[in-house]
Amino acid sequence: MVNIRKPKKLINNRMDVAKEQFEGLIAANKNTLKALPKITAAIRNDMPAQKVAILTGGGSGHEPLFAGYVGQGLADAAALGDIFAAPAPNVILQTTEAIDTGKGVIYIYGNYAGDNMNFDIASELADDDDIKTHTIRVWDDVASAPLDKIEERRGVAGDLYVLKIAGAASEKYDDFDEIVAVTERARDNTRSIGVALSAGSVPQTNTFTFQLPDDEMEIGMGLHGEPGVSREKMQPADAVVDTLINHIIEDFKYQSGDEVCLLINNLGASTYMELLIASRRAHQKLEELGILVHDTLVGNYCTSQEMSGYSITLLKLDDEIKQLYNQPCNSFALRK
Amino acid sequence: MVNIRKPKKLINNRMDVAKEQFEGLIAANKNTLKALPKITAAIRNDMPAQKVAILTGGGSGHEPLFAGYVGQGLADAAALGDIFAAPAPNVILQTTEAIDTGKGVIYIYGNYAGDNMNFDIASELADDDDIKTHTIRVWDDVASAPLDKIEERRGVAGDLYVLKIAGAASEKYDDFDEIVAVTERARDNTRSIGVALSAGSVPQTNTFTFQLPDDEMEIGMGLHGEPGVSREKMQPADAVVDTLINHIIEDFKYQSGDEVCLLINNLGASTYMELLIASRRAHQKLEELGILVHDTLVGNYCTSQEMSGYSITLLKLDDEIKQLYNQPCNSFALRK
Amino acid sequence: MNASQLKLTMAFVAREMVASEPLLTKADQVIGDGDHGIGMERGFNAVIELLDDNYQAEDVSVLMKDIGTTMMSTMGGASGAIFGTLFRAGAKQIKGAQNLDTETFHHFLAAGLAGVYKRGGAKPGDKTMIDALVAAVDYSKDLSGALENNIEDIAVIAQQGLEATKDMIATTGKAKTLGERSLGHPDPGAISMALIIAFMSQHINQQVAVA
Amino acid sequence: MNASQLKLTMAFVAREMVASEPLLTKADQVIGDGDHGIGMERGFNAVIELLDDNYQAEDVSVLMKDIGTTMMSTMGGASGAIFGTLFRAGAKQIKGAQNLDTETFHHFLAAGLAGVYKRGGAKPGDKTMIDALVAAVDYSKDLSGALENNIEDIAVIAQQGLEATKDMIATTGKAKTLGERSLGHPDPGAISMALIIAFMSQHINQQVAVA
Ligand SMILES: Nc1ncnc2c1ncn2[C@@H]1O[C@H](COP(=O)(O)OP(=O)(O)O)[C@@H](O)[C@H]1O
Ligand SMILES: Nc1ncnc2c1ncn2[C@@H]1O[C@H](COP(=O)(O)OP(=O)(O)O)[C@@H](O)[C@H]1O
Ligand SMILES: [Mg+2]
Ligand SMILES: [Mg+2]
Ligand SMILES: [Mg+2]
Ligand SMILES: [Mg+2]
Repeated sequence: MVNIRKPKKLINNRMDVAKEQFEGLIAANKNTLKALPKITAAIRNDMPAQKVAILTGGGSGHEPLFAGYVGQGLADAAALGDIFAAPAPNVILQTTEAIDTGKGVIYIYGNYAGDNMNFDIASELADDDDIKTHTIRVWDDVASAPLDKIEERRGVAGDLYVLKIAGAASEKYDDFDEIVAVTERARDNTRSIGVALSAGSVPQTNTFTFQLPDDEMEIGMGLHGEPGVSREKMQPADAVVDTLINHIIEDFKYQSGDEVCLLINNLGASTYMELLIASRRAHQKLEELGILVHDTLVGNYCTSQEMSGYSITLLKLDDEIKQLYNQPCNSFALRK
Repeated sequence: MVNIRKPKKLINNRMDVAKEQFEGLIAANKNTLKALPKITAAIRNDMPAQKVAILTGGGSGHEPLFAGYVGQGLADAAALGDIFAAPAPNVILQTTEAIDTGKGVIYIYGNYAGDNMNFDIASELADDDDIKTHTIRVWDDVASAPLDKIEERRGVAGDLYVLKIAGAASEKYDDFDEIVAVTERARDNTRSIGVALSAGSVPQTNTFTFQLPDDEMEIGMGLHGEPGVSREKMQPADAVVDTLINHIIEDFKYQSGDEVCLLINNLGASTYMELLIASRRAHQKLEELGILVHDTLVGNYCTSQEMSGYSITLLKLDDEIKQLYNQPCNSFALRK
Repeated sequence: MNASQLKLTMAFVAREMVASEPLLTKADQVIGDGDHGIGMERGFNAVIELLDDNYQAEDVSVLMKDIGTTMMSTMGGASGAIFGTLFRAGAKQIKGAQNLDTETFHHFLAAGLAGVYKRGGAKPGDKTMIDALVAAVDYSKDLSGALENNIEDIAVIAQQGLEATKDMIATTGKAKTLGERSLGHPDPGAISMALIIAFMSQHINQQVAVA
Repeated sequence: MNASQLKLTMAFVAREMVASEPLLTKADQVIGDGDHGIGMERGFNAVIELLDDNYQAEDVSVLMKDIGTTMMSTMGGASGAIFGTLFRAGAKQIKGAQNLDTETFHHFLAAGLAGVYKRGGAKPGDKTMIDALVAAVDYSKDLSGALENNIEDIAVIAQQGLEATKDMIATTGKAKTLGERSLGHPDPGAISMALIIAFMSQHINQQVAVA
């Protein structure tokens, strides 16, 4: 044991954290969000009468993901589970029923065994109800499996980009398959990798998900403390950013002149200072590579409790994706 | 010594952190912000040809404050110092000159000896240049001095609300004094208090600003580790939120039916989970008090490096302030 | 055993599983994300609520199905889907059964296993609850008679299936990227699977002793 | 001493102040926000750059003013404004002086003190650099002659002014809310003030010894 500290947090009953934080989110967004009765699922207040619906969700503990991205131009609803636990099928089903306008529902979520199974069961149940669904799993974490097994990769902060494109497409297009096609292309164009300096904790058990020596960091750490690709001595920020971007460009073939969106995402407890220093180097490095940055997000978008560290995500743009990215959106955690 | 851990951060040269993070901010916002030559000051790209200008600033280390609030409907520029150090007078002066359109510049910043002196010197220098300035110091931290010495209080997250109102007023009104009047009223209507669970650090010296035992928290802790009003054993989140709100309502006379904006601000390393659980209780408590919440912000708005804990801010609205609050704004850290 | 006897047994299992939370939590902390104990606690607490004094099932299949539905709708996570599927798919196979004898229990487990295969796509050897379950299914295939005569042996075999997961490298779920580092540690879901059968055995044997 | 001698002395002071960063940092960590050492390091590093081989000042007043302007424009924070004001306001008072003798130095310090009063509004006893400065001003009022004859004594007195801040309760700046808890600890800015005079004394005495 390197570190015997306990997590230090302001909570009430440790079994109620997911429910209480959900209530706090709804309270803070009562003009734009409402909760479905009895379950932890949030839907837009301004759901249009007719549209292909976008449903996201997953385990809690990654706030502001997922419910923070429910709103105009993003997801229409989010179904949430307990901390680090996928939502149950009935939660997903009830949410599906609440947002289906007869035009079908697209499920977008991170690629984890628990999420896959629970969403699949929900989709079968929805099918029984004659609601059309289609599933898009986000698998952007290049550290989690080789490229030829991309469908085994984990979904991390890239969820955000995929939801942004899906939300915009579902406003602009009427055709289910057209929305699916561009969203899947956005998913396929998204790559992420993170570095962790210290662990997040599971509030219910009041323990950290892993231990790291004070002078080490882990490249490729997952959002639930899943092991990464390498554990290394701490290095200057610029070297770490270069390592992360190198992992991404080895995985995805960018051409000089390609345009991307860049996300520097706080895994939880890193400072804005560190994120912005990473932003500086990422822009330098991408410029060296001839990759043009269309837009940059820096902040807490997809976290793992108080994990310290950050992830870098690139979404490669094409004309259609860029146009959709530029459309306005309005949610708790993302406004454009 | 309760805690002998060292801060663990991804930076490069520790003397360059303020400069490098500033460069990272500019890189991430090149469509909306530009840096002034050689100094750490950011100004809007889309500065109107004619308007009373709003200038904010202060020490670095509180990101996304201050430069994160430069943009349409907010500040027109931010002049930044090194970590926890007010900007030098020439930095402020150069920024003042860059944004003055002939209609004068309003300085808005947190009330600290260093900021007061440096901004005052700048304002005297601006006066030499025949640029009209007016200074509004934000002193929202109820924990830092008694009400009858309000002008000795520290400025904390309330800066954000004062900037929001000033920015909106400076777009809507042409008259310098009218803008000053409503902004000062917003300042006078703003109250904050925080709770810290662990310390932030000064990156250049690589040390924490204070020590707290693992089972204690400090109510009223300042943004640079200034002592608060009481050090207490850890308590359930709801009790802590009640304590914070009680401090505020003892200081400011709210009437049942009053409308407020509510800000739950992360001091740095707290999780969204904790912030949202605080949001839940704050809404409950304000409802019990008959205070109506017009809008809620929850997130990292004014931080103290990796300090863990949060602050609560209330801005009491009147018709004019509410209208101004509702105007759109667009900056790195706040969009409406 | 009939539905009302099975109700008592399953209520006992539920209480014991809730009490096993720390053990399961520890196991998932080592090779997973640390939430398996909390998930099982949540699911079996809901089962305890389900099986309250007013609850009466027509037959053992309805009882097992209700348990499965309860777990599936309250747990979430991989184990909510997996154990929910186990109980629901198993119950469907033994529809109408008034008595849970060894054959019926075997059919329940075998159909449950098939459901789990279909749901999650994992195979024996992948270091999941399947490894404890498949051992129980294979062993119980050739048994017959009253469950009280066999449940203890089935539990022992499931335990062996669980022990075997220590020598496996995880290829699914959150332990996957651990690779070889998952060696030496049992799979948390397999522990749950073995415990469920072990607690059934413990309760059934107590009942026999009392009778 | 003339401007070129004073340049050597102030360059020495600058180097020694940069080397004092850890001491000043520690002091500000105890009762402030921990950045005073870094601020002085930044300011005096800029002074070192200013006083490079090409630098030549017309007179001692211009030299002191340039130092003040450099500190004011590079340091930021309370101490940038305060020490910048000290040097600039002091220099203004001794405009045209070719020689820094004891009277001139006293006028420099006294005018600097007045500038600091005006800028920050603090008084003696408020636990700031003023407490070291005011001691030096009061003591040097009645002295005259070459600075090398008096600077050591002035430095000792400034040091006593600094020591006295240990018994004061902070009423300004970031130490204010510490209240009584600031007792027993010296004020970081007062340490800087005393050190600047002490390093001047050290260098001037060395020069005298060499000559
Ligand atoms: N595809 C699968 N088939 C069978 N069991 C599985 C599968 N995926 C995961 N499991 C079981 O689920 C257990 C983990 O459950 P839990 O911790 O609740 O889920 P999560 O991985 O979502 O945190 C694993 O130990 C394993 O036994
Ligand atoms: N009003 C004032 N008058 C004189 N000196 C002051 C005043 N305010 C602060 N100081 C001095 O500045 C020192 C702190 O400097 P520094 O740490 O750089 O500033 P900050 O408080 O902005 O972090 C204090 O120790 C004190 O000596
Ligand atoms: Mg989980
Ligand atoms: Mg400071
Ligand atoms: Mg788990
Ligand atoms: Mg200081």
